[in-house]
Amino acid sequence: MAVALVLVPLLFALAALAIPSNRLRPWLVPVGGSVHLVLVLWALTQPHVSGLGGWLVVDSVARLVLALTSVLFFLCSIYARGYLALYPDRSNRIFCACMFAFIAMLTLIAEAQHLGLMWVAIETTTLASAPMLYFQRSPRSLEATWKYLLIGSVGIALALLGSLFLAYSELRGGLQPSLLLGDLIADAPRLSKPWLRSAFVILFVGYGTKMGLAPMHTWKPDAYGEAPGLVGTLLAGGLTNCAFLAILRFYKICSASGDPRFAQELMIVVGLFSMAVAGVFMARQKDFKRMLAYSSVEHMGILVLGVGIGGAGVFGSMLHMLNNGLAKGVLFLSAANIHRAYASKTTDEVRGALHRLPVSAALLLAGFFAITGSPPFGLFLSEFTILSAAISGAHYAIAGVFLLLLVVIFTGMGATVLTVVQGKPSPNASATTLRDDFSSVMPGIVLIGLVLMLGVYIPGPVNALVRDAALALEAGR
Amino acid sequence: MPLFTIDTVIHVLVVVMLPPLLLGVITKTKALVAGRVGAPFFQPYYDLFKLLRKGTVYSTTTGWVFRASPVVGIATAFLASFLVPLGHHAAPLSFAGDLILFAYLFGLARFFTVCAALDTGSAFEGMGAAREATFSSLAEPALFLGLLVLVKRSASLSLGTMLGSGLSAEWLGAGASLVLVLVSLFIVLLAENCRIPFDDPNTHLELTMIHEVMVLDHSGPAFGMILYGAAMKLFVLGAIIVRLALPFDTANPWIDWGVFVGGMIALSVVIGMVESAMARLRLNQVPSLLVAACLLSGFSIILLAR
Amino acid sequence: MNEALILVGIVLVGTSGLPGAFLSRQSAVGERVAAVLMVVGSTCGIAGAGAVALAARLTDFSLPWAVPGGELAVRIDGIAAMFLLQIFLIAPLGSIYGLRYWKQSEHPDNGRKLRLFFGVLTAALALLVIAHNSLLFLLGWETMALAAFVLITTEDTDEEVHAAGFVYIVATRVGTLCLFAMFALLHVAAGSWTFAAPSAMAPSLANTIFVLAVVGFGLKAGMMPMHVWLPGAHANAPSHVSALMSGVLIKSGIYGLVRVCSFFEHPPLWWGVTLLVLGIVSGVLGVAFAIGQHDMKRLLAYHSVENIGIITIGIAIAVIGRSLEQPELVVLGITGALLHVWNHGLFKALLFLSAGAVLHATGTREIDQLGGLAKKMPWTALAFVIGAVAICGLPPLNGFVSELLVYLALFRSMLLASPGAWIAGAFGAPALALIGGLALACFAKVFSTVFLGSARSDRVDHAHEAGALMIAPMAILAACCAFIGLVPSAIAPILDHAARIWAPETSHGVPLGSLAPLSLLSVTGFALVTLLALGGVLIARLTGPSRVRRSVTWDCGYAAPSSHMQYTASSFADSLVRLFSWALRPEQRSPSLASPFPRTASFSSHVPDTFLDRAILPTLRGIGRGFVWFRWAQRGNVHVYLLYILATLLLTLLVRR
Amino acid sequence: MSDAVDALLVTVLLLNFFVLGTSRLRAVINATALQGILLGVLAVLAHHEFSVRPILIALGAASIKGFVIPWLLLRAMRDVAIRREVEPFIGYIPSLFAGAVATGLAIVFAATLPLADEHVGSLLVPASLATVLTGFIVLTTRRKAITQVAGYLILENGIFIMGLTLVEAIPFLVEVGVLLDLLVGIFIMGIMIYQINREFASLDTAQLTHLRE
Repeated sequence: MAVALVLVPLLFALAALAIPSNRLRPWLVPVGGSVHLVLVLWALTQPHVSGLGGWLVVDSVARLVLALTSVLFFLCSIYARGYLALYPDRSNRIFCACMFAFIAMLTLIAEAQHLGLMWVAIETTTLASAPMLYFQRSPRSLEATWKYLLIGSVGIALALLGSLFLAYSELRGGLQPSLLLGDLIADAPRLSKPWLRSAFVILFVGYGTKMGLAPMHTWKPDAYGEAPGLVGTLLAGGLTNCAFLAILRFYKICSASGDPRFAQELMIVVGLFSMAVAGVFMARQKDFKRMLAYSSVEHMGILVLGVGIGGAGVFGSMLHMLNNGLAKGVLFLSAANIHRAYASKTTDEVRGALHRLPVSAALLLAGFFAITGSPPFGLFLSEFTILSAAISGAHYAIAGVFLLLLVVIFTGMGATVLTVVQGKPSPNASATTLRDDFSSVMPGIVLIGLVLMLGVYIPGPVNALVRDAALALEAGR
Repeated sequence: MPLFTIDTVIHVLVVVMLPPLLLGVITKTKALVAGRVGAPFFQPYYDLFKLLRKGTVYSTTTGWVFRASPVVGIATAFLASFLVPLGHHAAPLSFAGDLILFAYLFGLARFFTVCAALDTGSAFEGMGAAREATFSSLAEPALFLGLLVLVKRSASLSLGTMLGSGLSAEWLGAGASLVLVLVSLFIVLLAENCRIPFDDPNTHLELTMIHEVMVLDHSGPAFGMILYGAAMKLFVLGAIIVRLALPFDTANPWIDWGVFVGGMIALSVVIGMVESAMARLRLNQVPSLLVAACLLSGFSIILLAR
Repeated sequence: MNEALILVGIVLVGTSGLPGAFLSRQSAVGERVAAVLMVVGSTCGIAGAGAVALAARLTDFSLPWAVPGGELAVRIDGIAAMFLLQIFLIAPLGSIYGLRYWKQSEHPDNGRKLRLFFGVLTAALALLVIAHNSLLFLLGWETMALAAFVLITTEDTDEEVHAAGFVYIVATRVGTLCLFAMFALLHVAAGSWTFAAPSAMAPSLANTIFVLAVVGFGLKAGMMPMHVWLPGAHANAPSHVSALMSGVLIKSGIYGLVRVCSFFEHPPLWWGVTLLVLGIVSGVLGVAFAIGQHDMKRLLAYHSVENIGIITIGIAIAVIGRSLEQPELVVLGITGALLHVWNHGLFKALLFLSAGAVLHATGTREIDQLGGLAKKMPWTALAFVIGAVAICGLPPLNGFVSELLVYLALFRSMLLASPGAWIAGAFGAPALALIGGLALACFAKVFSTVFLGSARSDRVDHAHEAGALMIAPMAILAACCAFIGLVPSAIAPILDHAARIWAPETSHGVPLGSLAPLSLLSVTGFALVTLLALGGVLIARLTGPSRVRRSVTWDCGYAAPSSHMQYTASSFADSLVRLFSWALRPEQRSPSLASPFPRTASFSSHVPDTFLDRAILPTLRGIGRGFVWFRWAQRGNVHVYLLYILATLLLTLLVRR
Repeated sequence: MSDAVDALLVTVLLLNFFVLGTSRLRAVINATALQGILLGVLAVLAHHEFSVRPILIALGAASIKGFVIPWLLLRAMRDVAIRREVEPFIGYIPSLFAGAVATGLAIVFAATLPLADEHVGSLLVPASLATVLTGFIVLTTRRKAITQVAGYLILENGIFIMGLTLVEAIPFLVEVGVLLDLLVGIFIMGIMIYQINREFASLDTAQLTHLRE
């Protein structure tokens, strides 16, 4: 079963390569997306899903990540159909195949219990997403792809080094080296501390690059700024979470070794720094897609901050991963619609979108409120949980800085978003004749509905997913 | 509630009959100081009767607010008089916080007077209205500070009690602070009633006046009501000061009434003397004097707290 | 039963705009459905809240709620009922008013959105008031804030509206985040997300909670200097929205402050003193800024700041009373504050609605463009003057009653031996008097300039009286103002109940009726009305038609006075503005006389918001510039980016121990 | 045996310096190719007992790192017709100096890490770290995209050396995956290099700064 979750999308990728018609191929994407969603939902109902002799296990953290990723991918696949139909004379063979390869690898990351296998999967996502980034074939997207590839590869390479350090800590601890998660956690107390700490640092920097934590985030604004909206969604809502998952795996080992303090402090510092960097660069940001990239940096910071704070913060962080992924989808997809309709993505040329694309602009606005943690949206609950975890843990300074940064970010982001959606439509509003249609706004509407639901009512199964994931991370401390 | 006693009847009679006399006394005093014979004491009464018999000219610009303002002026002053003890004799209406009603009743009158002035659309009256609004908003804190001293001193929240029989004893204990309050309230009285040094009720140089210029467009009976209302306001404010200055209580009610009426006339003489001795202040110095009144009362509070 | 009525009311009100949202842009059905739902829902709400308020019983229940820390805990007590009554009175009146003021056929673009969020805003307000759990409260709180944002930016194509909306949303976010921290601290102190008086806690913790509450709630309430969002937002929203916002929405800040303060039975004295200072500053400077305005709605907005100041003074005295254990002070202060909340809601809504009628008729908010409207819009003028008299706190209307209670509280605090208390009174009472005097000047100015005299521009020529749908809500509000002013004893039980909820220790012994002369106020009020009526009859007799002549205004002999010679609002206010120029910093542009034959010249004066335009916005711009300076760090050079990774790696490896 | 390993590692380090010091692209690529082949040999030597698996891995690594990738790079070089690195951000002498500092740092750092008994005295860890750092130096100081790819390759080589200490920990499947990823990665980078040259008429990645704040 666990293997099927990975293999099915790969088969779809092959099918995409095989289908000759450029017009029919995009229809394969929603089909594959729904098949994957069905498989994942089915897997979630099963108490135990594993494969490859225990190398693949859908454990509680994986369940959460998989559920989120699959829902996002499903909605993106619907969006992709409409999106690709807009470019009938551009070959989408590679794009479709890469989409499937990408989701297959995301699934693999979530399931992988062997850290080496996980590394391979993450590296492969980089490679699979590069052609998608370059879909527009413009010099700007070329530059973005190059930077993404180079920085991402270097980060990933470091992660490999870190994984090796981890294995060496076993060797030094007098154990048989193994990169199986279960072994590592079981043997954690006997791992060599200097190697373990070095390993965590290197891994954190490596996968942090992939996740987009400052100051390793520099590829993000370029890549998200130039990528098609749905690729941005998949990166910001899918890949970054998977990278976060990787960090969580290593954090779990650190905490199982009885020495989580160092990792926690590192996470808090980097988390706050990421938020600060995001806040600084969001101020007066004219390019609203770059702004979304910084927002992603911010929320990655919040995720690691929550884990770093610990206690209820871990629960908040898990919930936040879910919320952030969904809300990012709303933002990227609606921003992409506006970008396309105006043929521009700077606030100099894009104004009054509420009057030009009412639904997309309303979604962007709602997404903005959601992502900044306004009740009644779900991010409110998760950010509030993290905040109150910080306060009840007597981390008052951290809570204060956190709130201050939230204000800075809100102000910077608000200025840009409100300029885009409100006001008199700028001359660029008539650059194209694109309108909101079903496939371009439906995914956003569903996503914002989900974010809203998570803010006022967390269904039992979802709550169980999040709680179990948090418990799994906290257990053994 | 001593609402319908013989004292109340006398109270109403005094309030209705006496106010114009104060104006007459002031005018007479000023005339005597200036070495003239001056108009008779009862000249204001004659004026009022003359105005009541006259016809009225209404500007085409004006509306109901303009017509209502004289009524409001008289009604509020009359109602306010019920809250003030006249000399030894208690006020017909007395309750905790009546001093606030007292002050705000005049506020109501002022609101309509100012609006009526602006209703004419004349620049002159607008100017007067602006000055009135400015200066009285400064006089208000001074009045309240003064009243606060009385509140603090008498530990009571009603005018009737704070100006009641305990007052004479208090003079012995806290004389200094009461003197300060007296001076402060006197300044407020002059300001509220637009007397010199704040305003000159006798000139008709529109650019320098406050109250007179506001009522420039009123005529006939309406103007009569305004004059009468203004006199009544002078009377009720004066009554507080007189009681404060002459807190004597004799056993005989008629002597008490005499003391009060004598005090009122004396107050008018003092006002007349002040008006004779002083020149009108430049408009931009008026706020300073009002702030000085505030400070006097404030200082008096500090004395009390000592 | 009562809570069911209220919840049904909330649901009906909250969904009132929903049917219309799915109807066509042209259809008038949606707006009627919305108004009907609003009225029905509010009637339910008033019935429920009224029953709670009069029966002096509290009703509460709670359901599980599937969010972390959440519980659908609802409690409707005397305080909540008071706020609910206000919400459910003013919102439907605004909705009815909107039927004519913001017709769907005249605003096809935004009418549906406006009504949808008008309902959501009302429901959110009601929800936050009855919430008995921090998360539920925050949910209602921010939903309210966001709905209000949508409403403020109804006409978002206008640059000024856009700017006002931005300032509002940032301000409200700062406040909300303060509340996040405050509730998290309360959670630490009380150990639960349910509202409850925390048991013993460290003074520093309590003080932090208090400061955060003051900032968070003060921002919403618009206490000076946290009022910066308020003038722009109120001025630019549609008038019935302004009425709801000024009358009700900003009171949610007061509600929060009152609620949180009620948790602390022995607050330190400095809490009350801080509130008092804030109240005095808000009151005095609020009205001073109002005097400088020449935009009718901006002016009214500053008066909201002023009245919030008065309310805060009341709360301050109540808090001082609690720390000194003086139940009289507590009762007078809190009832004065709560009654003023009601009163301000009534008369400010009335004023905004009548200002809206003027705006609707003339198309301008500029006072100096108007004049003489009383003749064209007599009912609107009457409504406005009633509102003006009430807001100035003049007898015999409602504003006087609540100010009287606050005065009594201040005077009583004068009688105490504690220096803190009587200094509070010594500063508070004169300040309140000053506020009253200035408010009077300001409303004389705006009423006279807009409605009296003669027209200053041709905009007035086309003016028409507002329709019945707009007049009727104003009439109801005016009637309420008169009722509370004339029969204050009727609502004394409600106030007593609220006071007991706020400070249970006052529950025996000090009913409001024994502290304040409520029934005598009726006597004097009716006496005043009678005297005025008698005087009116008298003057009508004396100036019968046969004895009256009409003529032009006497202008000292000048034969051809024109409307341009009238005193303008700006010149009326000039001397007061100059008196407060240390805070107002007015901007004046006056012509310089360069030659013996002066050319056409113009003079203009403007009072910007000192805090916003001279402090906060420049600071923000400075911070923005500072942030831009950091852009060097990301100049697109991939080598530098890789260097960052290396540096991070080396640095973290260095400190890994 | 360990003498041989150390000797090879020293050669790897020397190659690092060679790369840092030379301006000719072909020489850089050849040096990395040689490094790749040496790594293959090392992979065989590092194993204590001979079996099929290490030999397969050694062959794979040597062929991919030593032949396929250099061939890809050389082809890309030919396609875009450049031979020399232009002046790097810091000159060649400073580059060498930085390399020396990095190697020193690597040795110092490695000394702080307690080694397993079988690696005590071995150069594996310091050489690995030094090579990684050298890769970083090339990545951050060289302007041409091809040189940067070579730098990435050196970085990977450094990690590979680290992997030699842990052959048992890394299953065959993963090893193959790593190598395949590297290959595909370089392949895509090659395509990008071609596109960059076509779009910008230059391979100077320092010119690629249109996306910026």
